[in-house]
Amino acid sequence: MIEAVSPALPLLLGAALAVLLRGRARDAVSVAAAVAALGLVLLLPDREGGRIGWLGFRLVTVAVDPAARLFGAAFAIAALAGIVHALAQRNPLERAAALLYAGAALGIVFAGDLVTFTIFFELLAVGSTLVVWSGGRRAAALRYAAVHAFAGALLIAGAAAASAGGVTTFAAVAEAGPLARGLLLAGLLVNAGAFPFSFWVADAYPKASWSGAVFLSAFTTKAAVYGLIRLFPGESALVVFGAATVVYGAIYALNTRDLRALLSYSIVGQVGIMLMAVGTGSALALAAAALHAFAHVVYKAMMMMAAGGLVDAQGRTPLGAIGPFRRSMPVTALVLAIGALALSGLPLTAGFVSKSALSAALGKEGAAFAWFLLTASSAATFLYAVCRPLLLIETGAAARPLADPSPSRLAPMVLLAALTLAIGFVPAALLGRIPGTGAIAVLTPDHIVFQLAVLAAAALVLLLARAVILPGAATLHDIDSLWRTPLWRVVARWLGRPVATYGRARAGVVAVLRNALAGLERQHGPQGALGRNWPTGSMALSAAILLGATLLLAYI
Amino acid sequence: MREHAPVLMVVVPLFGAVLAALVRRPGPAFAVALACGFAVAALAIDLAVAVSAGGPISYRLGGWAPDVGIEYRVDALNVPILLLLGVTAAVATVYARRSVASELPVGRVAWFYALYLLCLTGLIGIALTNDAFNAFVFLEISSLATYAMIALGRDRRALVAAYQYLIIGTIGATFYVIGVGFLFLATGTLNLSLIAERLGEAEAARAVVTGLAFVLVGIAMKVALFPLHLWLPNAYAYAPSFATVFLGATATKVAVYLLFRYVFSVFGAAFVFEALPTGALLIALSLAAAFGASTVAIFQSDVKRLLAYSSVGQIGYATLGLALGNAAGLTGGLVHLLNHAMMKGAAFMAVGAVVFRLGTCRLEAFAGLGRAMPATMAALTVAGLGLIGVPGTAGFVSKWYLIKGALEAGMPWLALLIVASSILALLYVGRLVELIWLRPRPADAAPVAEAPLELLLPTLALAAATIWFGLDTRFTAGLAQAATVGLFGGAR
Amino acid sequence: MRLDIVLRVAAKLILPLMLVFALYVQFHGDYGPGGGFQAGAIAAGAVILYGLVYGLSAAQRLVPVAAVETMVPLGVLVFAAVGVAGLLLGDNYLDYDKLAHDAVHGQEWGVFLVEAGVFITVFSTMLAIFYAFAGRGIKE
Amino acid sequence: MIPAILRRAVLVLAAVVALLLGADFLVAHHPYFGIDGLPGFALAFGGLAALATLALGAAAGRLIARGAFDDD
Repeated sequence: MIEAVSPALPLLLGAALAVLLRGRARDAVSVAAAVAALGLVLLLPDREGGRIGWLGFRLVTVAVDPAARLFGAAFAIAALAGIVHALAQRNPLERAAALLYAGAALGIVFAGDLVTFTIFFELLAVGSTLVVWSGGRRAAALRYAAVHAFAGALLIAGAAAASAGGVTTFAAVAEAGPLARGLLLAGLLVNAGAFPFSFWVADAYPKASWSGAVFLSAFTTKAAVYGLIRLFPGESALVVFGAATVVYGAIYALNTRDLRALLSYSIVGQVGIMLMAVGTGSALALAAAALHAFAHVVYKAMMMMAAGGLVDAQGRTPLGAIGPFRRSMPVTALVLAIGALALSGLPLTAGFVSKSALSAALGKEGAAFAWFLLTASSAATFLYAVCRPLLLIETGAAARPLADPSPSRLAPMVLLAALTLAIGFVPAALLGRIPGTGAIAVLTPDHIVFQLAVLAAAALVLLLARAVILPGAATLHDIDSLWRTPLWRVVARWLGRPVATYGRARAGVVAVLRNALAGLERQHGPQGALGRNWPTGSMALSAAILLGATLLLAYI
Repeated sequence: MREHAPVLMVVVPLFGAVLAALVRRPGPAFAVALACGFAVAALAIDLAVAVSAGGPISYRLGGWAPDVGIEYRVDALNVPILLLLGVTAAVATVYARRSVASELPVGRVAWFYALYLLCLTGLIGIALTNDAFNAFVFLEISSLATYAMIALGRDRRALVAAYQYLIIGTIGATFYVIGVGFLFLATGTLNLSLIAERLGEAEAARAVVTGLAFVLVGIAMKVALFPLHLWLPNAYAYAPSFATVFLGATATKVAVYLLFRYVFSVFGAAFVFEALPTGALLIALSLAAAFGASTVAIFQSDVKRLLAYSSVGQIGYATLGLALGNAAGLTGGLVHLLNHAMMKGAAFMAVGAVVFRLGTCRLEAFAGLGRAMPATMAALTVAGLGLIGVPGTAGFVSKWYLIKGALEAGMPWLALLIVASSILALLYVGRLVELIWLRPRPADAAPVAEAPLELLLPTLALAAATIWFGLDTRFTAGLAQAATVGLFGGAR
Repeated sequence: MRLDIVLRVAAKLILPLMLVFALYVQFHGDYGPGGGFQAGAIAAGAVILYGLVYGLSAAQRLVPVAAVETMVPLGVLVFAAVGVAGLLLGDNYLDYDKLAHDAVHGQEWGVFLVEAGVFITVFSTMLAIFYAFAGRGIKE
Repeated sequence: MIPAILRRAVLVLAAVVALLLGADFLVAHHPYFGIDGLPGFALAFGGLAALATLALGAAAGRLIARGAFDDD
């Protein structure tokens, strides 16, 4: 019986109840839903269940295998921790949206066929957009919605094209037509935040509320990585996209002055690593990508919680402002530090475990390019996550009296930090979860020395070359600048043309559109030919004409 | 007693109408209507179970044989319609009490319930009867009751609307009865099954074609097929809210059912689409409805009118499914009748609740209502999403089958047009949703409370059904598919 | 009108004849042309003539508005109830075979009762329409 | 930042690097590509990677710097 219950179900039900309930009842239901989801993830047997017939499709809502369970566990843990962390958040929309979002993410993970997968991806877009929206930054939310509507359209079109060709299972996607594959791949890459579609991540995530960003950091990009593992294992284009994404993440993370933007860019960079592993395509590489996703969800969620604490205390999170927090918010600072070290893959953290798995997988496969880029990215990560923030720290008093947040917000991040360290100390706890990775050596002297050497050398280089320490800016141009500051305006300026040309052109276009709309309204508006009240006689006449036409045509 | 269920479905609301008129007081009249609503729903379910278990049921009125007397026939095609009527009657009647009491003078409430039950009697009769002339009688019963119900609207324009509908409805009924005359001439019987049998050997092909044309155009006026839809927006907009709910969910659906019945089980698809240019004409008119009426809906400033124009567009989808003439298209058309009844029922109920609280359904009045009446507005939003055809709502299911039907018929451009027309729905629903949820309430607006539970529960029930039947399509699509199989079995 | 003595006397002479003729048409409906509809119309015509000659209030004293409004549904009730009677006696709806000791008499009774219902409804509906039109501008 | 601390950090790091270089000669390597088994490879590669990242980051930084906090 239990095998038919998708872990998405309790969360989706919880989302519905969260709309209806208030206060403590809502809190209780939300936490219970997350606990139930986590329980289901751990208890479900390794097989398919929950088959539903819908519109002639055979939908499989529950299909469990080790990879699904691993991603499911990561998402369920993030959901539970995120919900507990968000208990102090009094925005009712965000709670329901977060539950919907988490439910959709789990639905994707346990989907057993392409249609279910696509449906949950659309739900994921809705949930995440609502989470961004409830952060209160409407313009950013609309931009986010536009990107995800586009990605959703690509996915739906891809799934439709695939099912038109008779492809409804994941395995069969490999044999689908080029159109279906192209659309699905594009949709997943946009969702994963792969370069050149990375701009939306750092645009939206820092604008969510202190609690909403935690969910955002966990689900969308990793769900897309999971989709790529299922649909496109060994797709060589992914190595190229992954590499570009790693470089993008490093460059942007090194130049931002905003803590949550830095975390967002680092999500993108880490997803790039996972993409390279998926593109490499060996069973071990796919498993390593899944492990890295798990570790990343855990420590990135807690870092977002810590960053959220700072946002809440200070209003903004420029990197330099971390200084005053060290003493007044010791737990937050410690969590942030552990997270940054895990991100860089310091031994005895979860990051080291998953990066060791990646390194072993890529190395054994002989994927030299990916392996060297992975190693270099560790150095780069250490620079942007640890060294540069330390150098930017400004001393001085904080603007407001500060303290660590309340226990309900502190406890989840502390527990996640403990989990990060526990995995670091006992790698087998994570590695044993997915077949084939149990034998990977992690805490061996050569690996430890190797990783420490990479990080130490990078740190030394930065210190010696600190003259070029990047001042950065709070916001950075990205691909989306092309349309947010319209391309032709930039081009017009470059060509020395007056901006007025743009203004005139825009006015012209607007006038044309307005005229078209007015014409439409003349025709269809309340006074238009189609919308106004007609005299009874002409109604009767139209009936007579229709009858006459039918008869005439019948006799011709 | 169970074998009398077909006739009881007509007799119960007929008795109810008489009783409601006799008691003359609002309270007891409502009680009668409520009892009838639930009784009709129970009978419809009973019939559905009986038909699915034992095949079509035939009932002879007065014990007379079909070539002399009137036969009621329940089969896979009218079971969905009977369920639609029964369930709508039950759910809508719960909604009726407060809404009617707030919009009609006390002295007219009992009459209104009598008219409502009479209208229900007529609609059920049309769905049940297998007799061409009996269908005309029920058509007239339901129409006359409808004219009177519309005329009871608060707005003075209701009188003009009722008058226009009266004229158009009478022309339609006249066309229909003339067509039936031709058919009687050609076949010597009024029983639809017998007409279908004897049409093959009928000599007077001209009379048959003429009869078909008259019947189809006559019913098309009741359907509010595109150029003949002009009566509908005013009728829906100015009728009492409850009448709009009931008519919007049922009246045109029953007319479309009659169209299905004539095209497929009487004349046969082959004859209709080959002897007459019906297929092309119907597709053109359906598309004109989906695009023209939906575009008009975008520019409406009165929400009831907006939804009424949307109805004209949505009926276009049902007739489109009929015009496609293949199994998927028919399933889509039929299932859209059910789905549209849920969605439009929920939408009109929500608007009726706004009229109950604010006394108006002008578009401006909806600004910021999302905060004041969250549950009602959520139901309206869900219904709107259904009208667009968002996946996960019932509206998507019907469009899915229609698109499938268009593709199977070798008309991919039609599938594209169906999708494109959804964008128009997106515009008029989006306009409403934006107003409800994103605009602030005007500063000088009086405080508004959530709709009372009596109005809210039926509204939410239909909105929930819109989602439920969007996710679990086994029941609705199953009914429609069974009907389609029946039609193709019966088509010659 | 009050002074038009010829009209008043003639009307008084005609009215009973009209009512008797209505009854004749009603009962002859079993055998030949006639029946409840025509009879109801003729009977209503009698009352309407009375109302035209002696005034609306006189007609409404003769047949009160409340009675009319009750009779409209009552006639339908009679008609429908006869059908149900067949149902209760074990036959199909509108099957009158068992209303009497044999089928022919049963059908005769059934048609008679149905015609009576039709008479009541038609009679009262005609009057209701007459009252509604004649009463315009008086009450409201 | 206080230069004194920085100077001390450079010294400490240099010492750590020297220690790691020494250790790198002692541990048994399991190279995947050959070159990565050389003692000191990790230090060299890490340093080069850091230099390249910084150069790229600084070069790109001039192009992409946009402005103050995004307050739209």
